[in-house]
Amino acid sequence: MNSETLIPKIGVVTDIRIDTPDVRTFRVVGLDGKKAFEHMPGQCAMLSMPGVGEAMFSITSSPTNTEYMEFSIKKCGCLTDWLHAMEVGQQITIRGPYGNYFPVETDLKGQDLVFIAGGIGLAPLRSVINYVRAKRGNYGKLQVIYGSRSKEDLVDYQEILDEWMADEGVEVNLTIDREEEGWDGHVGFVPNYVKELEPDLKSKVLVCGPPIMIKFTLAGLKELGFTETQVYTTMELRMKCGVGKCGRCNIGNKYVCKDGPVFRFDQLDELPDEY
Amino acid sequence: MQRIGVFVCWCGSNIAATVDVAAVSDTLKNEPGVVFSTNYQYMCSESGQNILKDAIRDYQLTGVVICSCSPRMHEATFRKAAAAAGLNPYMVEIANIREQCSWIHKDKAAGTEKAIILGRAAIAKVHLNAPLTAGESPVTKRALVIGGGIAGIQTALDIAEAGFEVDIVEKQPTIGGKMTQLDKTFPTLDCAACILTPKMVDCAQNENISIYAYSEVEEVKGFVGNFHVKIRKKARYVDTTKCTGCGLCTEKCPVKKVSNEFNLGLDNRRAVYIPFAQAVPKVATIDADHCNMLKSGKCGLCAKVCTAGAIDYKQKDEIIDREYGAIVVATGYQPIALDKYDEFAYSQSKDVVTSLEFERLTNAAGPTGGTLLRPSDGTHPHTLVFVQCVGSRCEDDGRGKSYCSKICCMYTAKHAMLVREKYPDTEVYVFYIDVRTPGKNFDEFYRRAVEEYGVHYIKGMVGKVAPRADGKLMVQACDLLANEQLHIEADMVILAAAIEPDPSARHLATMLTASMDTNDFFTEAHPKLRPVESPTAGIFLSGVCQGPKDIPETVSQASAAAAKAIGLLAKNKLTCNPCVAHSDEWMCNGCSACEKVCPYGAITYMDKEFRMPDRTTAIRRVASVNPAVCQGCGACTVACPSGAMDLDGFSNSQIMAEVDAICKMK
Amino acid sequence: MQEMMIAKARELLKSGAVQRVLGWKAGEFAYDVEPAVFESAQELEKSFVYNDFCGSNLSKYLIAQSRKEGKTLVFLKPCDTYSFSQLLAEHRIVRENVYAIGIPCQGKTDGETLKGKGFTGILSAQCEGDTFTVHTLYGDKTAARADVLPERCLNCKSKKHMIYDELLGEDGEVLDSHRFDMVEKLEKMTPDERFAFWRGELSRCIRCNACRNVCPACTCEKCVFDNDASGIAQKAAADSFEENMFHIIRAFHVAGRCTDCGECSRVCPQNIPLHLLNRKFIKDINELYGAYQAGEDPDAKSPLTDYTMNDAEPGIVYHRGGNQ
Amino acid sequence: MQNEMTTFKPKIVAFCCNWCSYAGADLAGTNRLTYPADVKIIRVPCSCRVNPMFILRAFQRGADGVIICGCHPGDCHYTTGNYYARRRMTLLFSMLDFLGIEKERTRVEWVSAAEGAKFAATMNDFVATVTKLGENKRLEDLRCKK
Amino acid sequence: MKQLSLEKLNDLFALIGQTEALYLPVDDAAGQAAYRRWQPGYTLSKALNTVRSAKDFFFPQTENLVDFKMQGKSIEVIDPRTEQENFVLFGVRACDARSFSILDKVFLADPVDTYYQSRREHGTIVTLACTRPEETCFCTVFGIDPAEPAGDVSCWIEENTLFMKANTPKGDALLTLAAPLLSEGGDDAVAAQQAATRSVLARLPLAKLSLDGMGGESMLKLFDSDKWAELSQACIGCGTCTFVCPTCQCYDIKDFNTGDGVRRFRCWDSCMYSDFTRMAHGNPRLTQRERFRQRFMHKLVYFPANNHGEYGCVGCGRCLSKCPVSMNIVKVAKALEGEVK
Repeated sequence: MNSETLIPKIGVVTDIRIDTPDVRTFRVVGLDGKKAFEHMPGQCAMLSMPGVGEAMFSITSSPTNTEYMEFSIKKCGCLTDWLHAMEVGQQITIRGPYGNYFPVETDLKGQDLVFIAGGIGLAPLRSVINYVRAKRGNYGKLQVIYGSRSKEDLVDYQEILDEWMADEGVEVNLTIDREEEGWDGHVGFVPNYVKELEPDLKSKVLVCGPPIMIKFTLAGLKELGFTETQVYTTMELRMKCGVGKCGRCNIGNKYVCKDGPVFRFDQLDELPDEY
Repeated sequence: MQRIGVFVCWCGSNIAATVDVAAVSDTLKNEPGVVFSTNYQYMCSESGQNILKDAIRDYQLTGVVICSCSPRMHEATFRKAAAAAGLNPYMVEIANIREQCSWIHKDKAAGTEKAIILGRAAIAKVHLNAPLTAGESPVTKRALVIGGGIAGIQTALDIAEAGFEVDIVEKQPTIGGKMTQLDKTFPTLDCAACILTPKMVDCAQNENISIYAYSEVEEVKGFVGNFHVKIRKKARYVDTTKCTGCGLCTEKCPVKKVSNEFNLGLDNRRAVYIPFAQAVPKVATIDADHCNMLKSGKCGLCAKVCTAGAIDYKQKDEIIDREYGAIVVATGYQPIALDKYDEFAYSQSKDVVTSLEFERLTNAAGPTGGTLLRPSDGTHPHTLVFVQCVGSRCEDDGRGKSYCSKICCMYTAKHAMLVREKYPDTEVYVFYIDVRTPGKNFDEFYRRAVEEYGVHYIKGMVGKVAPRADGKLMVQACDLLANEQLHIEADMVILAAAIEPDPSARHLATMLTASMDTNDFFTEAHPKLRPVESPTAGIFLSGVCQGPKDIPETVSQASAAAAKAIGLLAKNKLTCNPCVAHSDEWMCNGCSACEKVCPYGAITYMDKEFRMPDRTTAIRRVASVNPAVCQGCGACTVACPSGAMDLDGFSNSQIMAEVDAICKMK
Repeated sequence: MQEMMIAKARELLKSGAVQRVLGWKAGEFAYDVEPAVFESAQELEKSFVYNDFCGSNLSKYLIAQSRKEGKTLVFLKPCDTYSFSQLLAEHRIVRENVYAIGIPCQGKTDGETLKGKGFTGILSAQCEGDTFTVHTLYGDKTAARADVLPERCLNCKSKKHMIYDELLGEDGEVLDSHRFDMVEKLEKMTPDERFAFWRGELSRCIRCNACRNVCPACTCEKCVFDNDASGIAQKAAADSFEENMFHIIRAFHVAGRCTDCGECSRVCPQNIPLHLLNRKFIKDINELYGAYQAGEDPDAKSPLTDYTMNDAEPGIVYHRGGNQ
Repeated sequence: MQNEMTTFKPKIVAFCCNWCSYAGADLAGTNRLTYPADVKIIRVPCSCRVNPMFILRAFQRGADGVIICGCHPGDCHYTTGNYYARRRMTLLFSMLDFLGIEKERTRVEWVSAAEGAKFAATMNDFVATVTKLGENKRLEDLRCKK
Repeated sequence: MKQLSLEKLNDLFALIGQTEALYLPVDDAAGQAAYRRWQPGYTLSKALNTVRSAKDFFFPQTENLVDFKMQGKSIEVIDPRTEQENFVLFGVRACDARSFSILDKVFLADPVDTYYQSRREHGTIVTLACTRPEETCFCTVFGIDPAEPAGDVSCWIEENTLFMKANTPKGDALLTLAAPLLSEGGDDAVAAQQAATRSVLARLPLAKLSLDGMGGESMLKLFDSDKWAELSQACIGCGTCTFVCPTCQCYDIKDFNTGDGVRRFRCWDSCMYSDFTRMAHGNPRLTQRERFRQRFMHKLVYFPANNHGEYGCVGCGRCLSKCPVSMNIVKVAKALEGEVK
């Protein structure tokens, strides 16, 4: 952990990939050209452009990537507008890593894993998926259920096609909300697709996406016979400090930035419904 | 983040001599967001504009800053060029480094530093610019001419001739204006009525022209292309559709001692009257201030004699709503009041008259039937003294005007000449400061008065006119050329009173949001290049309301104003100014402060249903700006405490960014 | 009076003429009366109170309450009616949903004022006639009523209700107050003295926003100081400039709208005499543009949305008042 | 001290309405009437566009004087804008004075499009006045000072 | 126990003030107490407590965190801190003294807030025992003894004498510095004063305030209580309670563009403010009810849940006197009492 936790480091943007009309993935390294810091899958970092804003983003790249970090960022405000407008070579500030992470080395180890994501919700899961793929032997079957509004809104589509789908023991199920030309895959909302696919009840499930999707997916999983202790998600709330001190991102007595962002649903049940 | 291009113009040596243009473009290159910066000899030239266009395309510029002359000069040029290259024209900002920098500073270092700061301010602003699209508004294909004198008549006829509808609003019962009161006109000496009345009749007969006589403009709303005007048609107590203008009522009316304004009070009329024989519309008008029937309900004689049954004592003022695309102001003038000129004894003696009164005294339709008689005793005057520049070209003494009234020299020459011609037994003296005759055949005319007709022109001012008990007027004057005091025993003294804008013009200017100068003459958009347009779009100026003029000049300006109005009416759509206010409905309190300060009535309030963040619905009162009506002054933006109201193109954040850039320490 | 008010409220609730009552509720101590909404007779019986500590101006709560279904009964003291009237003029309150009862006021004190006068450890307080008896941990003390009233009540501008549906008790008159005396005194100081005075006062500001949030004129959906897009948003005064900025802009935004209810100064935890800023504007407006008091005449044009051709030039500031 | 006074270059922000005063400033330029480079003009559509926030902002950022120029009362391009500006600025300036801030640092002048000479003279005078007052200390934001 | 005649109090201040910055409560223009840096002529306020709490000295209302300079695409990060000077905080009451330990649990928890830490390390706290507690005091509810205040040095003022007792090495150092002015003795006088004060404490109206049932166990029950709507209805959403509170520690981080760079600073924030949790796409605490609930849940439930039952309140009573609408933690606690029983 950075001892001067509120003083950021400089990050240099070395690559910008246009994922969807409103999502770009930024590759960031430190001033020395190396990774700014190490992290675990599911952890976040505070990115900022001084004078524009600072916000928490989940680190999209896998910790197993030793060269750089990646952030998939959706355009939705002042700072993200600015980030989307910048060019390669731009310096930004970065601090972290913050928060907890998916228990990839404990509870999830040796398990079959189901990843359910909607839209930009794939960003935090991508880190886990690639981590697990890199340490393939430690885990059982992998199933990715991913949906978006349309084909062009699928984040990391190329990587999904070229790498994940090519992997053995990885099942990838894609869906889009509405029929469209050039799409012969599944059409429909993610929660329904999950019910159709009936994932293996032994699996651990990692869910991330818009709140409404999470809500219905969880209900669907329960219908299928999953328990809340099997399902993990990652949260996002207004954050400023990233270290559990500024006081705004709490759900009950837990700070999302410090005690989260990864929660198991049975943990959330013990907390007030305030998200 | 914008991609900004900076273009620094040398303006030949106009800028480059006191501003190091290369240093400016080099320094500004390092400003955030600037991806291209250059300098060029003449940015406004075709090749300069090409540099701009090429850079916009090559560097995918999203914003442009031009450091050059005043935006009042070439903002439109560069906006057009940017648009041609595919950039929204409102993404262009000008840093004025000529008029407000290179031309006023001599020190090159200081000039360069300031130019850089001005450039930075423009860059800071452009960062916050957003593409604006000019809206369009339709044009009502009808013009309003305010004032039915020769100026208004000519303008109306020209517009009507071009095929557009025109309304003339005239506050008197008839159109015709001052010219109807004139006898002959200089320098040709043709009779005013003979040349004017046919035009008046043309107006009445032209299908495109509606005359609202005895009417006044009550309210003007709207904007160029879309004026909404309320016209108050004053009650005449005569049904104009029935009145044949036979004049029987005016003969039978028992109220005989009403001062006749057409003859400037030199004789009387009845309480029901037709101003003069050729009046248009030729209908009677009842003067409510004097009519017995209207005052006390006792009389009704006119109604009894009117065979057409046109008299209507119950008539009320009528408000007419009309829409116009263009408005021409032709409110004309009046001679100044002379009650402060005691030295000329105007108030003491009936035989001291103004030139306009003199016109009536020599007019065949006037109170004396055209025979020149002294108003006091009806005798034939033998010695006439004309005094020029009464109230014109005078020091600021609180009673006169600083300007030259322009027409007095010529009409005085005309009067003097006509008197001498008709009454060779008279002696005519003209006292003048200068005789100004700069017009076609004007000087010749004046010389004829002096040389052919023997009018005594004396350079000098009349100091005092003293009425004597025997009716003579003792005129004390000095002859500046002979350097001697003169004492003239005169029968009549004629004062060339200065002319001033009609008093109704001031109020009208406020309604029209047209500006006036300190003398209450309407200001033109440009004194040389746009002389018949007011700075307010859609308002045109015709005749003396803009400045003193004689008839030929008035008529030519009237036609010019008509041409401008026609040019406007010929368009189907007008492009609106996109720099208008807009309200953020989520922040609006509905307090109405903005509505109260809007001079155009562009802001309205409505109750609108909102889907609140907590998923309930709420009805909130919020402001909404009509972008076609808003002129972009910004009064509302400051009246609004929450900052919900902001102005496109001059937003709070843009102005503050400029402030920041200007005040920046480095 | 309290009994009359409860009886009236009970009656109107019972008849269904109103759905709720906006009034004051007794607290822990004598003085910590809080504004409250009552929806039943039981609630009224239990804790409705009207006493010498009911200083808070209820009119601002009507912005929210009047948007609810049904009618709200509100009790308004004379100075509260000014705010109510001004809020109506600004279309912030739905008039049809309010039943306003005017109630008399002899001046209201509060815990802070008592403490400022040296009463500490207050256990209870009663007022009989013109004498306040305060029971404290350290013995009983008495004081004349006038000695424990805050400035705003000592300089009360009016005991007349500007607007109401019904009046309990007698209506009073607009008073000849000395409310501008302190402003005048400051005007007579040298600029240096004034600067020192205001620095001393405003430097205590903790930017808690109590003055703004309690102010019945500060009802913006989103205050410029909370709006990052406004360019002047600030949460804390990071520099003495920001202390000045906040108070100047706030005073300016309520200029011509401030009813001089004095709530800003009452709630300021640092006892900054904020009302002086508002009164300066009121005084200037009165002197330059003719007497005007917001909340008095709902049809009068607010001086800042009005003008005359012959208004004083801004240069008048160089010549009038104060030392050079 | 004497030396400091003479080397002090005040920062002046001038808000000029587009129709009269900005044109008046242009005319001053056209006629080559000089005034100190310390004056920087910000073009606004009308004097009524000038928000008190802008004036305070200028002082915060280090301006030593702020002047607002508009059309003469009665000549506003928008008819009434400068009437509102006149009231707003009168009250604002009075408030600044009330807080003990030097009143000479703020000014309103009406300058028509024809008054290039007046514009230059006004700026010269204002710069001289502010120079005499020295640096703005009472309404400064130390964070914006070097 | 050391003692000093009050006549020599100024000498003591001068002595300390010579070597370190000394802050003490003095009366301000409005007659209320505020901490000021001592200078000759300042006298110790007689007020029970300051309006602003002593937390300012460790967690100031605004604080510069980091400066940035930008040039083209590069950013330079500058730590603006200079060496923290030693300072002495004199006259802190027992409640505020306790607040530091509460703040420590936040700021000194991993990762340590070095800004706060540095100030804590450089500050010496001299507390002063209370003798005339007010009706708003309820520190005893939290086990605080205002007659025996914590701190590096504890003081008592009785009649014309100041009694001082060092509790920590920092306190020892201060008393060593002051040794030339001090003499031994005073235990009896202090004990007598303590007895008198404690008898008043027992009579305080809020002495019996019960917080039974508060804490983590009741989180959901209290959170879902329907009392919050009524409790919060008068709340005007200002930050007075938070800003005068010695334990409120929420902050915001903001950037200020100085024209020459960006200064990132933190400043106190209030969970009572509507924008506290506002995000680009919504706000989880939409109405004042949720915001109000957060503040009191934090003090009475969340904080104890995370800190072995210790409440985030010290009973100083500031919010009781200062709330514009007289709503406060005591009213809340009393209203919620029934919910957990």
